[in-house]
Amino acid sequence: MSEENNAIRLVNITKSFGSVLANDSISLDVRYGEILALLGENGSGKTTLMNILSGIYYPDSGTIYVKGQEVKIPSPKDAFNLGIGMIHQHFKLVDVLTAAENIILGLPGSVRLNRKAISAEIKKISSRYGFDIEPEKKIYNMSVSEKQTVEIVKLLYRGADILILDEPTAVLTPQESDKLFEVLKNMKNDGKAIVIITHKLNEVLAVSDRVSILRKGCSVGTVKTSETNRQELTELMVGHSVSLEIERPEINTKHGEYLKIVDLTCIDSDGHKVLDNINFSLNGGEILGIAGIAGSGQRELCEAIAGLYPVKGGAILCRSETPNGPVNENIVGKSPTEIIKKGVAMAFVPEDRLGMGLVASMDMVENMMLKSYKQGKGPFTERKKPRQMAERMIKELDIVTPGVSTPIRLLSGGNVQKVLLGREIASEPSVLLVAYPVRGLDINSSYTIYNLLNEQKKKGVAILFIGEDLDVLLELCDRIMVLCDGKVSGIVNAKETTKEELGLMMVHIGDEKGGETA
Amino acid sequence: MDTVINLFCAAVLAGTPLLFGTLGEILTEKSGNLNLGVEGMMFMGAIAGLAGAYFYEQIFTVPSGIVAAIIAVVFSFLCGVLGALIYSFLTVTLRSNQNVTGLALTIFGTGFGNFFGDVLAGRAPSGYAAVGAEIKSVFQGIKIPFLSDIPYIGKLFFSYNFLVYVGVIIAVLMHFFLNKTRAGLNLRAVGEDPAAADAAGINVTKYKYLATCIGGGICGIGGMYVSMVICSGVWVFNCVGGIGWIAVALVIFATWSPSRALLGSLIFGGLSIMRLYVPLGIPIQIYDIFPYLATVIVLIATGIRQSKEHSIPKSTGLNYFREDR
Amino acid sequence: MSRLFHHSPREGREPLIRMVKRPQIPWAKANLIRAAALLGALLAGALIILLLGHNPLAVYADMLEGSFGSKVSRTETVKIAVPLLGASLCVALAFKMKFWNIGAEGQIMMGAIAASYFALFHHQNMPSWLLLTVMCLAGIIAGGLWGLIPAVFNAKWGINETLFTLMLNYIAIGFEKYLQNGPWKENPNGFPKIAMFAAEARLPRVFGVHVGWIIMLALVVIVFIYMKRTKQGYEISVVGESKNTALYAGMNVKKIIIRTMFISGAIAGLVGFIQVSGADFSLTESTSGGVGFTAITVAWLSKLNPIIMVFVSAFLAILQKGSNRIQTDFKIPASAASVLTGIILFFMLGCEFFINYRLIFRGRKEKRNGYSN
Amino acid sequence: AKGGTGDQTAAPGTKAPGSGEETAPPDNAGGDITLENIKIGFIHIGDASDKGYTYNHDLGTKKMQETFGLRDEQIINMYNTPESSACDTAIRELIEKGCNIIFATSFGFEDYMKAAAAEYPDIEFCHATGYQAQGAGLDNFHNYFGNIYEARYLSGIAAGLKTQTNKLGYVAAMPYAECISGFDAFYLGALSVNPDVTMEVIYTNDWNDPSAEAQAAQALIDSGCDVIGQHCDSTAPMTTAEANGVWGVGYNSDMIEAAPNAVLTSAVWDWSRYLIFAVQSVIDGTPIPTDWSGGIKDGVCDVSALNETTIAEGTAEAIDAAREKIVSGELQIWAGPLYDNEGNEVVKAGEVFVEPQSAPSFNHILKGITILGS
Ligand SMILES: Nc1ncnc2c1ncn2[C@@H]1O[C@H](COP(=O)(O)OP(=O)(O)OP(=O)(O)O)[C@@H](O)[C@H]1O
Ligand SMILES: Nc1ncnc2c1ncn2[C@@H]1O[C@H](COP(=O)(O)OP(=O)(O)OP(=O)(O)O)[C@@H](O)[C@H]1O
Ligand SMILES: [Mg+2]
Ligand SMILES: [Mg+2]
Repeated sequence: MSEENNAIRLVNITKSFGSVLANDSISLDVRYGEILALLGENGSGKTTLMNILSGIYYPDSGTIYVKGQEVKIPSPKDAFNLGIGMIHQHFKLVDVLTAAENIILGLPGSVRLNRKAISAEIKKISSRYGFDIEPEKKIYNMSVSEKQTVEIVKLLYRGADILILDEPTAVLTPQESDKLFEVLKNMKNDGKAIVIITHKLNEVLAVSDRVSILRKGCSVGTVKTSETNRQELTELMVGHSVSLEIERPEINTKHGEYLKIVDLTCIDSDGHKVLDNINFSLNGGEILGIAGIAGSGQRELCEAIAGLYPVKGGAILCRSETPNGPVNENIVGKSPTEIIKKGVAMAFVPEDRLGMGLVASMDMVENMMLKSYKQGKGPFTERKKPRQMAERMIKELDIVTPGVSTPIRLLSGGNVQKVLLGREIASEPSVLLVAYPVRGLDINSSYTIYNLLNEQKKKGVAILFIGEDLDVLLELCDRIMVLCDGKVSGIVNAKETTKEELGLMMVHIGDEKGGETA
Repeated sequence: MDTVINLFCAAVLAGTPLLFGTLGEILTEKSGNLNLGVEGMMFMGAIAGLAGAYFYEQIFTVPSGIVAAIIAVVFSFLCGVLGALIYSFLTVTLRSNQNVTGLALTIFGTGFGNFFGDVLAGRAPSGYAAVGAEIKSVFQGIKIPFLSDIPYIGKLFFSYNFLVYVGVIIAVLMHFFLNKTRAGLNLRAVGEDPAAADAAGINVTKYKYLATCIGGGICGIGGMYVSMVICSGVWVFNCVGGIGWIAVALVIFATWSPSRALLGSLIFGGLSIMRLYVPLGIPIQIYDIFPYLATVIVLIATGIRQSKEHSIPKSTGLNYFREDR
Repeated sequence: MSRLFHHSPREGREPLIRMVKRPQIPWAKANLIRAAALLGALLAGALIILLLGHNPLAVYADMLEGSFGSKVSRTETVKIAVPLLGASLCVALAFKMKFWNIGAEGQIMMGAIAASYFALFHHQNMPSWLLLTVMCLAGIIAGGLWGLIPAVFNAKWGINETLFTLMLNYIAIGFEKYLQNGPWKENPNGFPKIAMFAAEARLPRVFGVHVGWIIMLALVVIVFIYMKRTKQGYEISVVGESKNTALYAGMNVKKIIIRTMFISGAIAGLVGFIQVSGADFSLTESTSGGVGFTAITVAWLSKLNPIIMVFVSAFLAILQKGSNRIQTDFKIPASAASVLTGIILFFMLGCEFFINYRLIFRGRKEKRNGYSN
Repeated sequence: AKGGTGDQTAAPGTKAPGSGEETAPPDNAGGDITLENIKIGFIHIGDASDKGYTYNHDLGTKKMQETFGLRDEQIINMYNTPESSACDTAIRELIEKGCNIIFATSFGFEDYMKAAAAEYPDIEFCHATGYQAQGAGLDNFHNYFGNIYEARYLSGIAAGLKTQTNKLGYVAAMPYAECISGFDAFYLGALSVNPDVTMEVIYTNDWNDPSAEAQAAQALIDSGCDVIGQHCDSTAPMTTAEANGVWGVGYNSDMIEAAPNAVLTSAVWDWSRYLIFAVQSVIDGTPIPTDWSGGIKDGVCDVSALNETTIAEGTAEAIDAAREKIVSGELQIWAGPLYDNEGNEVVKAGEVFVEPQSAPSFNHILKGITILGS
């Protein structure tokens, strides 16, 4: 392709944050009419590089050419003026405003807002690319995929012809991702230049034309998608060869039933049934996967079991150890502390790591204490054990951090996830609930997490795994339960089912495979 | 009937300085800046407005009331802006803690007002820095031929000093600005989520500066109301005396809405002067607690139903730095 | 980077000045910057003093002399710092939990009222040590309860605590005025004033200052340990950071909010007791005298660290005492002194920027890994 | 809270000192204090910025300084001293600086002054508005105040002659004897020239709260009052009267400049009279009376120059006549019969209530006066 076709050319871009060198002399180009995938481990500098393009960060050195012209991009506005638009990993939308308001935010135009005309225009643009959007809907009432649609329309409305998407599929269901890729292809055919960051190699292979790979802040090369494969990409990314098999240890049946859910029903604050008559059981030494499109009740199910969500009806029977041997105890209505006191060893890894599972501004030691700080007599907290635990965890789980007293806010997503999972596992639970544990993690970190889970499984822990990647669910889990709109649409054996079947069950309440299967 | 009308008029007059302070602070907080220096900026406006009119009168032997009024408004506005500018520079550019900066501004502004008031009064032979009758009269109730003479209606709506109407107009304009214009939308976005606003291409710094400074200017006019209307153009030591703090409280009471600020300041103004018009036969010190007690009760009664949109702009109190995370 | 310094939005140009976060800078260097800011503040203040027609050096020297120069002035400086320190501890506990308690003023007042009740009406019935103990407990409980009210409403129904606590200040002071003018008036026909306390109801002195200063220093240590080392202190930090996380960890968030605000209010109540029994020997409407607000400044400037609060409240006390002295010696009005105070605070606030950020000017290429600034 | 300027109180005393007993027993405290080396300390609750109580005291100080030709460093003012233990500190600092006589001007300072007087017998302590000196048994602790009600009586005459609605209004700071005796006298003055007059009073509960004072004045005007008297610091009652086209009588200092179209006259203080007397006593080595009070006769208080453009005809003559009678003792303000507003006879016909000490204690609200606002 010719030089003229270059939408963006980056030459020797360098950016450091304090002592962290995030981008080290990176060069890269993006062309019109193509989708470029940007690949790299967590913390390799992808987001930083793209933030430089979109005017959020200013590089320490290096040159940026847009359409062949050397430019400076000191602010997002300048990026817009150059036709560059970015969809950030964490959406940059104002919650209390409507979709339409978010879309026209910051744009010039008549002093007075003509909401009707704007809505009409938005409808026009979205229908052109096949989006479904309600301009007058408030962002806080939207699902993630709706929010993402708003973000995309926002860029299109601004006439961006260079689009950057930072991990757009991390929070989408497979169906939603497919829809997004359709849109991206449409836009590519429209002649737009598109950069997509993702950790999911199958997506990279499916959608991109070329792949650029970053490793530890440096660019290690660009390859044509058609000429590469998963294995090669992973090796480029990580720097050495890795196995891409997820092992699935055999189920050990001697442990028996650890958790039994009977007719569980929950109602949210609007009176909507978020969980409707759920029934299933979970055995020690197995991984039960939960599939479903986002918002089908996965979060509520976990939180209800963990004692964090009010239960309207039904029972959660949990095996607890008593002096007279194990008994099944209904834990509905008990607080998390009471549940722990009952001898129910349960660990919960919530999907919102920094909003729920961890305290962002605290260091590792203090985060280790979160679940255990009440142990021990007297009013004082014990810090020696958590410190040892943190130090051990850094070693065992390869957590990248300056030290145990660094606030975990400064850790990368993968490392944060390891801290959380490590802490929960350290409590030696008999039941482990994990929700989206690899969301946003690079391949390497994801495999570390799968291995950790499998190790627990081998120890006889009963694991409830909520995931979004059906391939992973199929490979990792023993059984898969599919939720659809708060109801169980089926429980299937992972070895005997297919992606297609699961996909169907996610949108239909299946009648062929309802109820409990062993 | 007369008592009711008098009560209403007195409530309007008592509520107006609160209204200015509340409106100024609403605009400020809409940009995500929590400026606790309202009291200070009001003091600054109080002395600047008075001094402006006073010196104008000294320089021009035949002063025009209208010109003096304009000078007072402009000077008090600018001086309020000055206070807010200090605040903005510290919090927006230098990212200092908003709470403390506001409190420091209160200390500074209160000193500023009283100091220059003292200097001004020291120049006058009698010890009172006072403007003349011509200027005083423009800050007194208006008389619109015909309208002001309608029984009841005339007194209820057409008898106030011009600043009352200015306050109402500012409230209406601000309501329109925030809800119906692009710039208003941008401002709200800045206050809610500066990172999102920034990513949308809004100049966050500019909006924060402008909203905070104009808000400060409006507070300044509120201060001028105290010196020119309540004290009739005579400098009185410590004249603002706590009004700024009530205004900060009323912002919450008004749930960040200019139109409810109108209602809030009227109610609070009314409660604070009710003792003078409606005897209840209770100790006066207890009666004086009423406005505060009522605020708490209303807060409890309505707070339970507070919605997402009627609450504080989310980034209020936090400084924004683009490269932060 | 600051958009303030940025030009020409059309053609993106490198901003004239932009700022980047610094890596942690050494403690000594940070304090050097703070010292420079203080110097800057003093220079700006010198300008004002010159305008007032005085010699800045003489005025500053007099400020120091006024706050340190003699035993009497040292004593008074300590007496100003004690309630300020106490109130700062009170608000810091709440602020740590992100509960915006600006009601220390009222909590101090309620504590003072409760303590005064025993001092005024039960001093004949008890030996001094018992009376003081009862007063102290009464102050603590009353202050705590006054802090509890907004906490309960906030925890149960999410009522805005900022406005609530502010209003409770006015209500507490109004209540004091009522007592002073009505039931507690010393002389039914005389000036509305509450009687001076009997000797038994007065705190003893140590080194010329009432023992309140020892109580406060002890409290600093206690609060420091409480916040950093106890389970409850840990809970406060977690609730402050994220209520969801606290729930996840099995904490009873409502209980923690209520309990912490009781403690916060109780500290204020203790301050109220110390003020009436140690400093003023009586109850007046100015017993809390604005320290509840100044304490917010102290707490933030100290980054909620109780140990640092000792120094910051001492600093503000020196400033206040010193500015009082120059009013006497140079006839500089109190208002000019508060302008000076304001300016000093502005400089101290602004300087934190240079501790956390670094400026890069256009065209100056940066050193890689710019550690060695 | 804004400290009051703290003019204050009374407790029923026993003796009746009347105004200054100026007999001079031989001095006993060595005559080494001279005009050259005397140092004078003042403790004020505010500073001159208040343009009210402290400001006026300061004017008196200046006059005293001029009279004696003292150097600036001989006079030390401790401004903005709270009525708390800070007062004790201020006293000690003044003593450190070598003051021979200390004046404290606010009510709340009294206990600290008394304690210090016991501790430092060689230093004179003079406290305005207090009442404890008589029972203290200390030679060096003194109270002083003035019969401001005499001046208010005269100003009431101006109001009584001016009113057209026959309804006076009065903005008072606090409900206690000093304020009450003040508005009683004001009313009696008005009544003496206008038998139909009635009066309404509103308390603001603060010494200086211009907003509340303006609102109180407005409420009084709304209820039909057309002359507004005041006992509070700011000019707001006067300017509010002016804005409403009615009249007023000021307090503390001449308020004509603040509201030239409304103010008839003002009841004013001249503190220099006592200050000069007390300082002279120290230099002469003569004792200062335990409780000193001066009235119109002594020039401690009076009405300020009448505002010729606003006063009613005959005001000057009526006031002059009354002043003459007060000075001669022919007119006693608290001469019976006086009835309170519940109909009780509080001073019997033919009797005269004599203030037992310098601080006023007459606190009956007289017939014809209504208190609003509770
Ligand atoms: N503000 C910061 N200051 C210094 N170091 C930081 C900061 N933020 C992150 N780091 C460092 O960056 C490394 C990688 O973090 P990174 O920002 O890439 O996370 P991330 O993967 O983008 O997170 P997520 O996936 O949740 O978005 C970590 O080792 C961490 O120490
Ligand atoms: N705002 C910031 N402040 C400080 N350090 C930062 C900041 N943003 C990024 N970094 C650092 O830059 C490095 C690269 O981060 P970046 O977010 O670009 O990684 P990434 O490749 O996007 O990772 P991920 O795949 O996890 O999203 C990290 O080490 C991180 O610590
Ligand atoms: Mg990233
Ligand atoms: Mg990431």
